[in-house]
Amino acid sequence: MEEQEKTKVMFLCRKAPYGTIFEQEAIEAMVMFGAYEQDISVTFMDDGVFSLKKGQDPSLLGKKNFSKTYMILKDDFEISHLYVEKESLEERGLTEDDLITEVEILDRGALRKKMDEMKAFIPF
Amino acid sequence: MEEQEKTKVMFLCRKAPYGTIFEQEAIEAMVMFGAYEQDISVTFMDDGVFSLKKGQDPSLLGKKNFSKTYMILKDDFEISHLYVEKESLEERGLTEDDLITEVEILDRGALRKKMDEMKAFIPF
Amino acid sequence: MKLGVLIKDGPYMHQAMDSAYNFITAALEMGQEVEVFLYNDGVYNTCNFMDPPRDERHIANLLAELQTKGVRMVVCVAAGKRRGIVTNTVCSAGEISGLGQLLELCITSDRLVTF
Amino acid sequence: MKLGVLIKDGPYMHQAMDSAYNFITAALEMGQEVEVFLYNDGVYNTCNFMDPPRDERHIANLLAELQTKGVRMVVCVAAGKRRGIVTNTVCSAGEISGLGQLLELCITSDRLVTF
Amino acid sequence: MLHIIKKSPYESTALSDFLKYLKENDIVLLTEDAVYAAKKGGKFEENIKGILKSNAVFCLMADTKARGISDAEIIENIKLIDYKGFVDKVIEQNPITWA
Amino acid sequence: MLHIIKKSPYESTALSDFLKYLKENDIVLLTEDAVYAAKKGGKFEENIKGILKSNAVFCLMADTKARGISDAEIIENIKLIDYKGFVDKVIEQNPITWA
Repeated sequence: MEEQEKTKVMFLCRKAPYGTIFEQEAIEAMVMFGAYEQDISVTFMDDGVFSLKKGQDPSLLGKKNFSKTYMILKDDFEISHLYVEKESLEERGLTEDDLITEVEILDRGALRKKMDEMKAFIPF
Repeated sequence: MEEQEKTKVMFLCRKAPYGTIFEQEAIEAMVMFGAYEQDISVTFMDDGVFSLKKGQDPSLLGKKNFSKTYMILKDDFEISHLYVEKESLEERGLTEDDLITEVEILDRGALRKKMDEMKAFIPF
Repeated sequence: MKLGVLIKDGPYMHQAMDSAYNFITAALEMGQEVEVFLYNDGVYNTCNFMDPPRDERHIANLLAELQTKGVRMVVCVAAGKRRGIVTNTVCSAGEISGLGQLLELCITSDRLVTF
Repeated sequence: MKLGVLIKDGPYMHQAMDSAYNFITAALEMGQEVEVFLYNDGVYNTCNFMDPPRDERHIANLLAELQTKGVRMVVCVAAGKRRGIVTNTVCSAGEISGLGQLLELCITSDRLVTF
Repeated sequence: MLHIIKKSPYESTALSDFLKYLKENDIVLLTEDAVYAAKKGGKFEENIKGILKSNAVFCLMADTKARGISDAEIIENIKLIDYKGFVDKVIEQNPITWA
Repeated sequence: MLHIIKKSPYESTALSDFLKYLKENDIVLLTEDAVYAAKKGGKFEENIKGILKSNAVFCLMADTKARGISDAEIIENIKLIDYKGFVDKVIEQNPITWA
C-alpha cells in the first residue's frame, strides 16, 4: 500500500550533454530527488541518449564528466528506473554496448505506457 | 571613392519574433548602426521573414509591435538595404503582399553574392 | 486545484516567463492556487537589478505582482549561485531554496506545467 | 591580426562562452589581438555575483584572466540594463558601453566571429 | 496527456519529436513560436491536418495575434483559446512540454 | 566563407539551413553539439558525405572528445582540429555562425 502513495515523477532528458547545462542541472535535481523516497524515473530520449555514451572526456572544455553519475544513480541515489528510448539510440547509430551504465531500453510504445503512470514530468 | 571605404556589415535575422528577444535586440542594434554612416544591410531568412509579417499585435503578451520599425529603417536610420530570402517566404506560405514594408526579395544565389561582399555578419 | 509552474528560461530572452505570467494570472482569476519554481536560467527572472526601458514590461515587477496575489516563487539555490542570483541580487518576490522544493511541488500540486 | 568576438549566450547555460574562452586563449598564444563584445544574454557572463561550486570553472574569473592578457570586453549597456548587469553587478573585467562599440569592432577588426 | 509545443517547427524538431508519443485522447497545444505550425499554406499544414484526424489541436490566441496570424489564416478545426482555456486544458490532462 | 555550426542536427535545422548557402571553396566547421553530425552511423552521415564531395569539413577535437566520439568513429575525410586550428580557419575565411 505504501508503494502506491509515492509520487511518480519522470525526468525527460532530451538534450545532448555539454552544449547546454541541461544535463548537468538535471543530474543535480535527480540526486536531490532520490533522497526523498518517492518513485523517480529518468528517461533518455532524442539527443538525451548521447548523455549515456561511454568515453566522454570534457577536460579540454574545462568541464566535469557528468556521465559517471549515471552509474550510481540507482544504487547510491535511489532513482527507481533509468529508461532509454530504443528508437533514439538507433537513429544515432548507438547500441547498448555504447552506453556507460545498465539501463532499461524500451521502445516508444512501452515508454508511453510508463509515462501514463506519472504524476509529473521534469523536461530537460 | 569614399563609398568604398565604408564598412559593409550584414545583420542576418533568422529567428521568429516574440518567442525570443533576438528580433527586438537586433532592431536596437540596427538603429544604432545606422547612425555611423557605414554600409549596413539587413537580411531576413528562415524564420526571420516572419518578423516582416503584417498585422502583428503583441499587446496581449505585454510587448511592443517592433515590426513597425522596419518601415522607417531605411529613411530614418540610414540602413542601406533590406533583403528577404525568396525561398524562405515561399516555404512559409508568405508573399510580398504579406510584408509590412517594401524590401528587396532575392533568391539564395543573389543573396549569397551580396554576402560575399560583406566584411562582417551579425547573426540573430 | 493547485498548479505547479516550472520556469527554465530567463527574462526577455525567451517568452517563457511572459507565457507563464499570463497563464498564472488566468489561473488565479479562475480561483486556482499557483506555486512557481525557477530553475536553470529561470532564476534570472528574479534579478533585482533589471532596469528595462520605461515603455517595456518589467519582469521582476510582474513577479512582485504575482506574489501580492499569493503566488509563492521559489528560486533554486544551486542554479542561482552559479548565475549570481543570491541574497544580494534576488528581488523580494523570490524565495531562495533547494531543489527539494521542486519535488515537494510535484507532490503537493495537482499538475506541474513547464514553461 | 585583430579578431572581434561576439558573444550572445549566457554563462553555463550554453557552451558559447566556454568555446569563446578557448578560442581566445588560442588566438592570444598565436599572437593575435582580440576584443570581445557581449550582447543579448552574453552580458550575464560578466555578473560579479556568480558563485559556482568550487570544482567548477568560474566564468567571470576566466574573463578576468583574459583581461589581464589584454583582451577588452565590452558589455552592451542596453542588453545589460534590461537584465540587471549594471555598474553594481558587473565584474571588473566588463566595460559597459553602447552598441556603437560593436560596429566599431566590425570596422577595426579583421574578422568578427560569433559564438 | 496534454502536449505543449513552443518552438517553431521550421527551426526545431519538437513538432516531430512529440508526435512519436501522441496517443488517442491526447490534446495538442501550440504556443509561442509553435503557432506558426497552425498557419495555412506553410510547410507543416499537412502534418497538422494529419494530427487533426485523430486528436484535438488548440492554439493560443495571444500568440497568433502577436505574430499577425489572422483567424482566417488558421488551419480549419484548430481551436483558438485564451490563457484561461490553457489553464482548463492543463486541468483536463497531464501536461508535458516539448521544448 | 567559413560556416560555423554549433547545434545538434537532430534537434535544430541549422545543418540544413546553412547548406543552402554553401559554395565552392567554403569551409565547414562543426563545433559544440554539431559534432554529432560527424559521427559514423548516425542519421546525418550521408548529408556530411555529400558536403565532403565538394567542401572541406573540420571538426573541433575538444568537442568530439568531450562527447565520447573517438577518432575512429568520425566520418572519413573530416579533419579534426584544435582551437588554434579554429583560429587559423577564421583567419583564412570570413566566418558566419549558424545557430
